Amino acid sequence: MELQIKQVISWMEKTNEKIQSNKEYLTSLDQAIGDGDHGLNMARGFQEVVNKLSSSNYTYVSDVLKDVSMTLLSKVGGASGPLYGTAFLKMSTALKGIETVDYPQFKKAVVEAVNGVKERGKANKGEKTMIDVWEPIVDFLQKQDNLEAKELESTAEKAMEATQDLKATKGRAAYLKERSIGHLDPGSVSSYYIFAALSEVLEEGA
Amino acid sequence: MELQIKQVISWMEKTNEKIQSNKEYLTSLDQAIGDGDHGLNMARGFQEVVNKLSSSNYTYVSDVLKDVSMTLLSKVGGASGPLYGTAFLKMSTALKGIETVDYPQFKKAVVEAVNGVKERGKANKGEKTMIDVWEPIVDFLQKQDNLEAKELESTAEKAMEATQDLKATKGRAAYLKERSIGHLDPGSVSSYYIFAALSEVLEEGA
Amino acid sequence: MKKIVNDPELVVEEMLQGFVAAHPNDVKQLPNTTVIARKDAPVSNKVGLVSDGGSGHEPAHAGYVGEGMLDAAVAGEVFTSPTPDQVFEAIKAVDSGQGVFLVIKNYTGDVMNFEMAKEMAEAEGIRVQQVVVNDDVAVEDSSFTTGRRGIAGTVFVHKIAGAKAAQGGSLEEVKAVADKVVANVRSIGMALTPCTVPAAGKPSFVLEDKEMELGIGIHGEPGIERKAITTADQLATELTQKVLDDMNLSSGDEVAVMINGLGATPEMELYIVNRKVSEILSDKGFKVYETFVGNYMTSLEMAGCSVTLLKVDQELKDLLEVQSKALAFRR
Amino acid sequence: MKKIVNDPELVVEEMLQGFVAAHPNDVKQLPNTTVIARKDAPVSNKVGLVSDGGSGHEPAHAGYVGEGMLDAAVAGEVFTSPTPDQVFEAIKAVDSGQGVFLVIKNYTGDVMNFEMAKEMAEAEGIRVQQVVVNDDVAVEDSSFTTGRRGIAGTVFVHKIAGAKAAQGGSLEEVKAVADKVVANVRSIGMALTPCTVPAAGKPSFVLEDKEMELGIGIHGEPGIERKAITTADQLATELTQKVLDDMNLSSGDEVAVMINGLGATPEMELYIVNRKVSEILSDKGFKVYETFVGNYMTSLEMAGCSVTLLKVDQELKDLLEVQSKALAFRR
Ligand SMILES: Nc1ncnc2c1ncn2[C@@H]1O[C@H](COP(=O)(O)OP(=O)(O)O)[C@@H](O)[C@H]1O
Ligand SMILES: Nc1ncnc2c1ncn2[C@@H]1O[C@H](COP(=O)(O)OP(=O)(O)O)[C@@H](O)[C@H]1O
Ligand SMILES: [Mg+2]
Ligand SMILES: [Mg+2]
Ligand SMILES: [Mg+2]
Ligand SMILES: [Mg+2]
Repeated sequence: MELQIKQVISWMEKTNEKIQSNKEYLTSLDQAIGDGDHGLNMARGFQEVVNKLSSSNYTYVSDVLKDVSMTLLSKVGGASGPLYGTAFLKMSTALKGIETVDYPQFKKAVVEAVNGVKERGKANKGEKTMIDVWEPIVDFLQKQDNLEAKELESTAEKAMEATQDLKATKGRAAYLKERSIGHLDPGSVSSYYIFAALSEVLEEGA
Repeated sequence: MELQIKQVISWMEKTNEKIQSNKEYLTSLDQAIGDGDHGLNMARGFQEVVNKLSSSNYTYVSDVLKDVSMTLLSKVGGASGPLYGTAFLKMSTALKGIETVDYPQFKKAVVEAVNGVKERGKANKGEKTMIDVWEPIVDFLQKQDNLEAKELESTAEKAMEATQDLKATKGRAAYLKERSIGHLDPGSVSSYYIFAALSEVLEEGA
Repeated sequence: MKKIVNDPELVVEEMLQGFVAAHPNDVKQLPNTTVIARKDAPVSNKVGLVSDGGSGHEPAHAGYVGEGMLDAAVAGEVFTSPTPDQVFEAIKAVDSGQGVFLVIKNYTGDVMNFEMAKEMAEAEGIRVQQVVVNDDVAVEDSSFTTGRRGIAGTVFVHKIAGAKAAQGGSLEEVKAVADKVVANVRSIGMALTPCTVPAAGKPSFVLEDKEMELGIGIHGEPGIERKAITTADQLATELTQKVLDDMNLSSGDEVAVMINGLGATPEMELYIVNRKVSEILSDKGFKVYETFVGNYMTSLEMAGCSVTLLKVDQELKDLLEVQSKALAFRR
Repeated sequence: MKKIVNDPELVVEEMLQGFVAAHPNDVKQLPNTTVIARKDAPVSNKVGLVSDGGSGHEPAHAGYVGEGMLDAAVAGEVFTSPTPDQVFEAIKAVDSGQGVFLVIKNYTGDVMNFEMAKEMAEAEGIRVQQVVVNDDVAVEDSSFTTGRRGIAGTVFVHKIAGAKAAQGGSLEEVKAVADKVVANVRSIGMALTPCTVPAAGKPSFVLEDKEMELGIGIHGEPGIERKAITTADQLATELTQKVLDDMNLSSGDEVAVMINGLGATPEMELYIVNRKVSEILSDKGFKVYETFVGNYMTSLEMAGCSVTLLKVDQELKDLLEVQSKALAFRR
């Protein structure tokens, strides 16, 4: 795999499309076990991201990711804003100065991202948060020597679906305790869209 | 006809029964063109009236009517409280010192009552208020030399029904203007119960 | 009906008990009445101020009892004006010999019950004056009908007449300034949802999903016109225009504004309405002297709002500024 | 969804505009932010107080801006904590060199956004301290979970920390007293109806006709238990007991009480609840120092209430008494 500026922008555009068309779905997931704003938060944030990216010029992938991060940080709010903001910021830092990102570099960036999210959110795998998608992705990436786009998508999807059976111990759903079981974690679903979008970009690029 | 203390008390008891069993009906009439409390007001007031009468001893009919008046005045509130309070107070005054009320005396008392209501409410016939029952009753009484119980009831009923077609210009229903047409006036319906109860008492007494 | 109540027939009594339990240093309930009075009533050498009304309009009227506003508030049953004997008790409790001033909202029942109370008081030698508030422009003002209703504008009457009395104004002076407020205050309301009198158990009227009721009263009575819901800006424009049509304002005039919630309206929506109202007023060259936004005169859990404008001059502005320790109008 | 709004996506911005239009002498909106600050911020020689939160809790938080309480309130989208850059702007705007104190409610998002803002501020040399309010006993307090939520008790933190800062308390002193309030304040809420986030357009959950939700949060999130509606007295008893169970009160202890409406609850019902709450407290030998009844921390148009108890000592009582000119907490 190889990621260039054009592809990163396309990644964000595709993510935004998925989020816009699933805005109500995400919100309804958050209504069930949260406060019903996740779709609104993500839609507001990613719309601003594509607006920002389309009106700027970039030399490095890290600059694109930095803008993604800053835009999410300043437009999303809630729990997901700082978490996604942190994830993209960590990726940006990890990829600083690189023009074309290769697979090992990308892998490292995602690892940094997950660590950042875990640190910021003081959460771990199994607590029914977006980490339950990001961490399986890291495990998957660690096992591969080259990125299989299709498998990336299916790994994310399976991880997202697995959040249904978890009992939340972090985030707003934690207040529901047992009643959180049986519902998908909204942040895991939006994270799935992010990786599904990436998978599409990689497939196109391949 | 002849009215004695026993019969006046029975009159109030029968009125109360009718009002209690039509409490919701009266309230729904008042919801349509008023503020939805007429049934509650009347039920509260007449319940107190019968409580009061059953726990007191009387020498004169006028004393009974005075207690009715005072109880309604202090328990009903709204528009109907002072109006019914005034009506019974005027009857009481007109019948002062009389042990057995005969027809001419009764006639005079009702005339005084209507005048009192009209003065207190600054209203006249045709404005879609209880006066539209009381005034036809006066007209009917004036025409008779002895009181026909059945006819008293039917006169009151007809008068009550006729309020449906009137446009309110007094009381709360006046705010609705044309929209008040097509609805019965709640106060006229409760007034009808009062005369229907009287008619029953007179029939029993006959 | 979803309500936090015990016996629906006892809501007023229990509310009053809860009120006095909450504010025992500020108010007292006159024994065996539904009257809430200032703890220190009667205040010597001061005209006593009494207001009344059915319950269900909280914080009106007990919330306006306090130094600088009312001396007593008489609570009727829900949406039912209180009875003359109760009003009479209030009058007696606040009279310090300077006379008592009654603030009445223009409803047949309120006016009649108050008149009878006044007769009782005068029979005992207490001087009583009153003002009948009729700020609701939704209702035509004609000598052949009951006339306009009193709604949220009443709060300005409480505030300003209360301030005048607090400053030592005579009964006649208090009446004069109250009359002035009534002459200069206009309101109109609207509802998105009806409300339910606890003892009645069902809503007073029904509105469809996209309907609103314009010119609503404060007793769950239907309004003057039912129409499709519009945007906040269109609504604010229509309400403001209807109020202005009934006032005689010239460019440069100053107004006090009240955006009143009817009970279930989020404050957010009231401020969105105010955004447009204040814009309209300044576009027309009127100066907003002060704005009050919140639940001042409610209709139980009705969703909706009213807009009130009071034309102010220096006297009214000064009286608005006077300290008030009323629980629902502290300044 | 029946609401008085224009574009549901713009409710926060338009609300803030309406707020500033209503109170131009008291507050200002920092340009290009959702921050409402005291008109005279930064106040020299005073610790700056900042609170935040999603919108939809009005009068929280802008209503608590004013002398004696907050210096600034940061509004997020409806029920969404504001972003770090906005909080940072607020911090900068209120810092007079004495440092800035942040009042945060314990929600993952609020805590994270505030932490990032704090990092930004400290990078610019501004001293920042904070307190995380977690008064909601509906939620278990465990180090393995997010911990208890912050709800209406937060208002007491604003009041008391604000008073301390107004008296010239240092950043450390303000923090100390805020921590003391947090250690001594407990709340629990319940709802009869859900609420609707304007941009979402549909209610956050559904309750049947006879159902209530116990242990509700203030963001339309479901509570901890769904049960049949009871009487006001039973409800008050259950809520009070749950709060007391989590406090360590001895006979003779004094408490401040807050009966908070969630948005659509008639004040009548809140006072009926207070009637029982105050009875229970006095039966148990606790002394009610002061009671606050009204809409202090709402959830849009949710019907329901919360009960908050704050154990007070002389210091907290004195600070409660300090003058406040905040619009929604004047005293
Ligand atoms: N401590 C945490 N660590 C990681 N992810 C979290 C944490 N708390 C919440 N999340 C994620 O954030 C999502 C909720 O985001 P959102 O609804 O936008 O924020 P909020 O909960 O503040 O309303 C959850 O579904 C979960 O995936
Ligand atoms: N001015 C008036 N004169 C005579 N009757 C009146 C007048 N105003 C109202 N009423 C009567 O009172 C009835 C309403 O009584 P009620 O509902 O108890 O009082 P309120 O209107 O104060 O709620 C009306 O139906 C009407 O018959
Ligand atoms: Mg959420
Ligand atoms: Mg009525
Ligand atoms: Mg009535
Ligand atoms: Mg949120």
